[in-house]
Amino acid sequence: MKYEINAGEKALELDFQTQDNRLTIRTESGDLDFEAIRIQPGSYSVLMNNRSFVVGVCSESDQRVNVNGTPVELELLDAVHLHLRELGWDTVPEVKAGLVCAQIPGLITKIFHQTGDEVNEGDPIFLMEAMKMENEIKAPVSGSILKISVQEGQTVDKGTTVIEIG
Amino acid sequence: MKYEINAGEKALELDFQTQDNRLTIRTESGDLDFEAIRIQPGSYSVLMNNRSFVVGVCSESDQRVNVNGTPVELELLDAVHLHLRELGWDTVPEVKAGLVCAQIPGLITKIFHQTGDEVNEGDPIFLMEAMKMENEIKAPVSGSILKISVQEGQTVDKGTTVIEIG
Amino acid sequence: MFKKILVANRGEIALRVMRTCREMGIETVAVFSEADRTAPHVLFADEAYLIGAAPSSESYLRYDRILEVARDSHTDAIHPGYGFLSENTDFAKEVTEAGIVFIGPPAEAIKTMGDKTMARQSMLQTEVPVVPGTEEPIEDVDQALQVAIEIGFPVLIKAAGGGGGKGMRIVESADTFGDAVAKAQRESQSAFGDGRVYIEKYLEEPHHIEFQILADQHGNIIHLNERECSIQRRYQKVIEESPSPFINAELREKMGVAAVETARSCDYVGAGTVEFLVDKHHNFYFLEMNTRLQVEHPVTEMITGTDLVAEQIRIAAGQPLTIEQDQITITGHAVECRIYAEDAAQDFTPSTGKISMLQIPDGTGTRFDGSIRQGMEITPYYDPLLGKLICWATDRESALNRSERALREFYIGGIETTIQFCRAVIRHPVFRKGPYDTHFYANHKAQLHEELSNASDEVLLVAGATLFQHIEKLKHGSQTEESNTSAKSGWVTVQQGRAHR
Amino acid sequence: MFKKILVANRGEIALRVMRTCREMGIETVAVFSEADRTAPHVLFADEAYLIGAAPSSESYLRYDRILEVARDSHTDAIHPGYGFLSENTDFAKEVTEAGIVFIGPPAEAIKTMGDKTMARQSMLQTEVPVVPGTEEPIEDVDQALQVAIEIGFPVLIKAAGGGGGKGMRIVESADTFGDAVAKAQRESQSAFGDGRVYIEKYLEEPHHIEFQILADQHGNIIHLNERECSIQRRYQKVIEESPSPFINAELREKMGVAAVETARSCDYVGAGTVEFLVDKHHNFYFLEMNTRLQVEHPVTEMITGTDLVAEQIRIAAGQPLTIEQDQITITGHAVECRIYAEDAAQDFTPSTGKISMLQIPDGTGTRFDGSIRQGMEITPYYDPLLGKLICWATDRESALNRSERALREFYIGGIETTIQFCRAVIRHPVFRKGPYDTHFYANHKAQLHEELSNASDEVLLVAGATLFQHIEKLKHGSQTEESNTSAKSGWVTVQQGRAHR
Repeated sequence: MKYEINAGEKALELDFQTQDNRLTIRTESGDLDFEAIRIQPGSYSVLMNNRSFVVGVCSESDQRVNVNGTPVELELLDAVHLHLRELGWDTVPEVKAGLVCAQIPGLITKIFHQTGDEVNEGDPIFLMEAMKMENEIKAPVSGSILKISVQEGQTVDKGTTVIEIG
Repeated sequence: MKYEINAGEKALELDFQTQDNRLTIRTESGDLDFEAIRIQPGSYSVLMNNRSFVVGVCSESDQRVNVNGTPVELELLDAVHLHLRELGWDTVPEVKAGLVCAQIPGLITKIFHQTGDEVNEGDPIFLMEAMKMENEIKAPVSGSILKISVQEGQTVDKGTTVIEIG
Repeated sequence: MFKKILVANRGEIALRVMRTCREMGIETVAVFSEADRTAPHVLFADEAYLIGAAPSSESYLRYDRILEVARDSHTDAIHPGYGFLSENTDFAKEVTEAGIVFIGPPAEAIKTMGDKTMARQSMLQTEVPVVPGTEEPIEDVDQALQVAIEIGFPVLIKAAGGGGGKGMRIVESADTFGDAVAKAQRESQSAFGDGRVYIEKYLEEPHHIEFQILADQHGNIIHLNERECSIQRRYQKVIEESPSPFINAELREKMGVAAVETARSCDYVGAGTVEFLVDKHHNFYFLEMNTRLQVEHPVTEMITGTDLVAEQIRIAAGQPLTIEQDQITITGHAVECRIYAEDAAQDFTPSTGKISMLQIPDGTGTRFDGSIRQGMEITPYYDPLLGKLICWATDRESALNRSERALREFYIGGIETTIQFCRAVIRHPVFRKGPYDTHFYANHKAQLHEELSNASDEVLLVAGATLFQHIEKLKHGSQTEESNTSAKSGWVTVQQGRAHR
Repeated sequence: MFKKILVANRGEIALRVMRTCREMGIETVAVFSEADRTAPHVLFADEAYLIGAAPSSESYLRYDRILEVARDSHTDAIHPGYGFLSENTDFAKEVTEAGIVFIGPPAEAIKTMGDKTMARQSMLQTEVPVVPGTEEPIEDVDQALQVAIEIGFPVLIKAAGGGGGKGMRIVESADTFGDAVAKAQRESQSAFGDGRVYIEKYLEEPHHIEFQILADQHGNIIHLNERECSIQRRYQKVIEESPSPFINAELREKMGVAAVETARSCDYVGAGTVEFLVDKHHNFYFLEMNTRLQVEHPVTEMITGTDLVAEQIRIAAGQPLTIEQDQITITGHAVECRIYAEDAAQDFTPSTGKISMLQIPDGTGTRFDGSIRQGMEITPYYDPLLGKLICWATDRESALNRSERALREFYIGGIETTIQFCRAVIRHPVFRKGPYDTHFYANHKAQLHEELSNASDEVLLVAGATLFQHIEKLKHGSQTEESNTSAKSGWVTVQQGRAHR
């Protein structure tokens, strides 16, 4: 199975060959023996050509993997996606860049804008308190505030959409 | 619910009163507030009248509990058993004292007797190797060897009956 | 000696204090919020009492409830840890009035040192230097220039009306002074509606260096050398070490004397920390005094072989210090890395969740003061400090190598932590070299974060392939568990012979 | 210096060695059996190679396979740990012949010291005392009496043909000697069909005390003081400490010189241990020399501030010792408790199973050299040592208090361990007092085991009620998980203000 690994500006093409519990990774520079054994939910002991790694897979995101403690952001594209991309289609779901969500549960203490306000990328848009710290959340994109879904003083769970910029 | 805790020569009578997740233990010397919260399968954080304990419950035996690291052997008898005992009946399942099982997986290296041999309590009956150690297993009771279920050189799993003395 | 101590805190410091109590044969009482029912300090303590809901304002800051627990449990003394109520004068007073010993300084010393302005005023009465500057804001430029000349250039012009760098100017010489003041005043006026400015000596390449002191009830005061705390991010310390790679024996001696004098000036009793700023010319200035145990106290313990909590308890029990100043030596070198539940890649956003796997480093010279376990939930209610990794070795280089090894071995699955960020700092050539200052993080931020996000092809392949297998296995519902099947079958023989050792 | 080291071992010692390698910037290669695919040493190493099936005869003892891995991985040096191949002359030779450095003494030294009789013969050529006795078995009573008088009473008569206490007699004086020999001969004859007996000096209240030595390739040999190892069960050490509570500075000096002389007599290179027996009159006798790292080496590291594995590696790389004899001091006191997967209540039967929960002690002066993690399976294939808890403090009493605290805090769920047994020993008044001998366990066995099985009413109630709830919950299929519900709802407010520290 052909895949592509994308991370920042890097892109690696490879071919996964599975047999029993073992995996062979075919790359431009040669084949690699690969074995991942689960040691806890989301944690694997990996041997790749006898090199040893402990790898953590985040349950909530397919794009963040932790290798020997270091977080790695990557995108794993399979043949179907690669083919579509070759055809000029790209089925990677487009993330709505203007959706600002709470990264952790917390208390919204201050919202600096009202619906219709124009904001620039990097402008503070609201304050949130969690773990004894006040966190200033900045606008990820420039645009106008389309919707404010919470009120000051409201507590929100992780993932709650707070503001939409469009 | 009336219960009795037996441990060695000690016996404690008590009454468990459950309400929601809390338990009240009624003893001769007064009531005790009790709460056990599971922190891992088989491990509990216990608060009894605000005294804190970490308690491990063995999955394979109902009669061995570990309190703050110390193993405690006990028997917990409920009202039915207590009543039957008062009537002179005792429904506690009688353990076949002459059944000698492998306590851990290992290799049977030597069996000292044959079916029909008479042995005294404490006589070595077979040798078993596990964890680089040779373990001499002694007869738990006196009697004659009724049955030998394994052969020398055989590897056995935990719990396998090796010899029966009757 | 006390029979029972209540620790009015949670997390790693509660556990830290209780460990020493138990070693001293003293019973321990924990208090906990609803979010902490199965927290490590509750599991460790001899007794544990629920004091309220998760928010600390409803639990760990409720000293009425804590005092009630202290009375109910017949506690002799209360240790406040750091944070929460540790520098609360009212709490210290109420504890004492309830006939319970407060393990900390007298309320009066907390009060004097708790207020920065009051502390500065108080220090001006002593020989201990404070950062030179104007006591009152000034508006007249000529008057300001006189002050600047007295202080010596470079000076810092600071807005009286607000902060955040607005209205702030560094002035190198008298030539440009008038112009700079005018600009600063205009900027202040427009930003805060207040044109007044202060003048303060500008410290070049400042180091944050603090001294640990111990004072008993009999007038004995000693210091236990310094801790170098210049690696900071948003005024939050990240890595501390002792001895400081910047100061020499002569300066250590002078600063130690100043630290002891500071403690004496406020009739201090207990363990405390005197913080100084030291400029590149080795001038040092009093910054503030912390009237409690410090997060980074273990580095001092490691190089002096002391147990500072035990000393605190003995002092509170009225015992004289068992060590004299000339018995305090420096053996080897110790480095502390603070491990926070924060995502360094996302501007250190706090990270919550369940610790799915945990491997804490250990071995020669490796100590972890923490309060976490596998399967535990990290909640958003409290400070995100998970614990501190402290490594000791005979010299600085070995201690840094050991820290790097330990950080590499440290694995916390399920949440994001600052382990790798600490590792990037420890590996940084400027940090390795030694005499870094408080601008270290600001100066090398980009480089540190690049190191964090820079994955090799090998690491990317491992990441991608593991992700592939993870998704494949989730799809087919067949998770390959640890291969312990061989433990259950395939038995052939067991190695003979007596264990060799 | 080496670039890559292969550790031909598993468990805690493999991890211990690799930690130092990484601190020295040396890459690590692990070898593992089928049972150890996810063992901690495999997870820690930079590279890991499968060498065979679970039984060590098919993996960890297969030095052909290990050498193959060493060649394939371009390893510079092999560290054998202890046990397995560490004292195998052939292995040491083959490694060297393959052009790889064996981190250990020359094969010749292993050979000399590996054979007890040869070692004794060799030591008779030196000034180092060995236990006086006859070299050959004797049958003539008068001749035997002469020897006994020369040795000095009490003497021990031992059967030449067998062991187990049969044919053994302690004789206090010449009066009863003839009678005792006759009885011993008759007993030996009937037990082993061999009436010959040896005579050896009977050591009263013997102490097992060993000295750590280091010898470089340039003829420098030093010792790093003693370890007291008299707490044994079936010749297996249970608890070790340094310094010994039994010997004084003068005896330490004398024994240290003898230890160095022993090492010199066999042209020793590397780290080694010279074991002595010391009787109650402070007479000491050479017992044997272990030509490798010892399980209990950490107590020496803790009191001397050294890293013995780093010293081993530097020596093997040809570097001269960095420390001289007069730089070796004793700082504080260290105690090691061996934690085995054994059920003390059932005559120390090995215990296997899955570690369902794990809480490893930590904090000031607390080190755990282990190789376990939560969720890991303990298999029956290897030595049941899970790890060693080493506690350091400024004095013996504090070190014992710290050990007791750490053992109390140590929790391993799912298998039986010797944690509580060690705690019973540490609490025992005779051990606490100090100069115990090798008979300690035999003399106090009943008391130790009674302490282990003696539960208070409170503990019984807790045990019974937890069991009750456990069974109830299993019945109703509703396990109350950790109450982290509050983390997901009930949010009200979060404590304000900047973190205080």
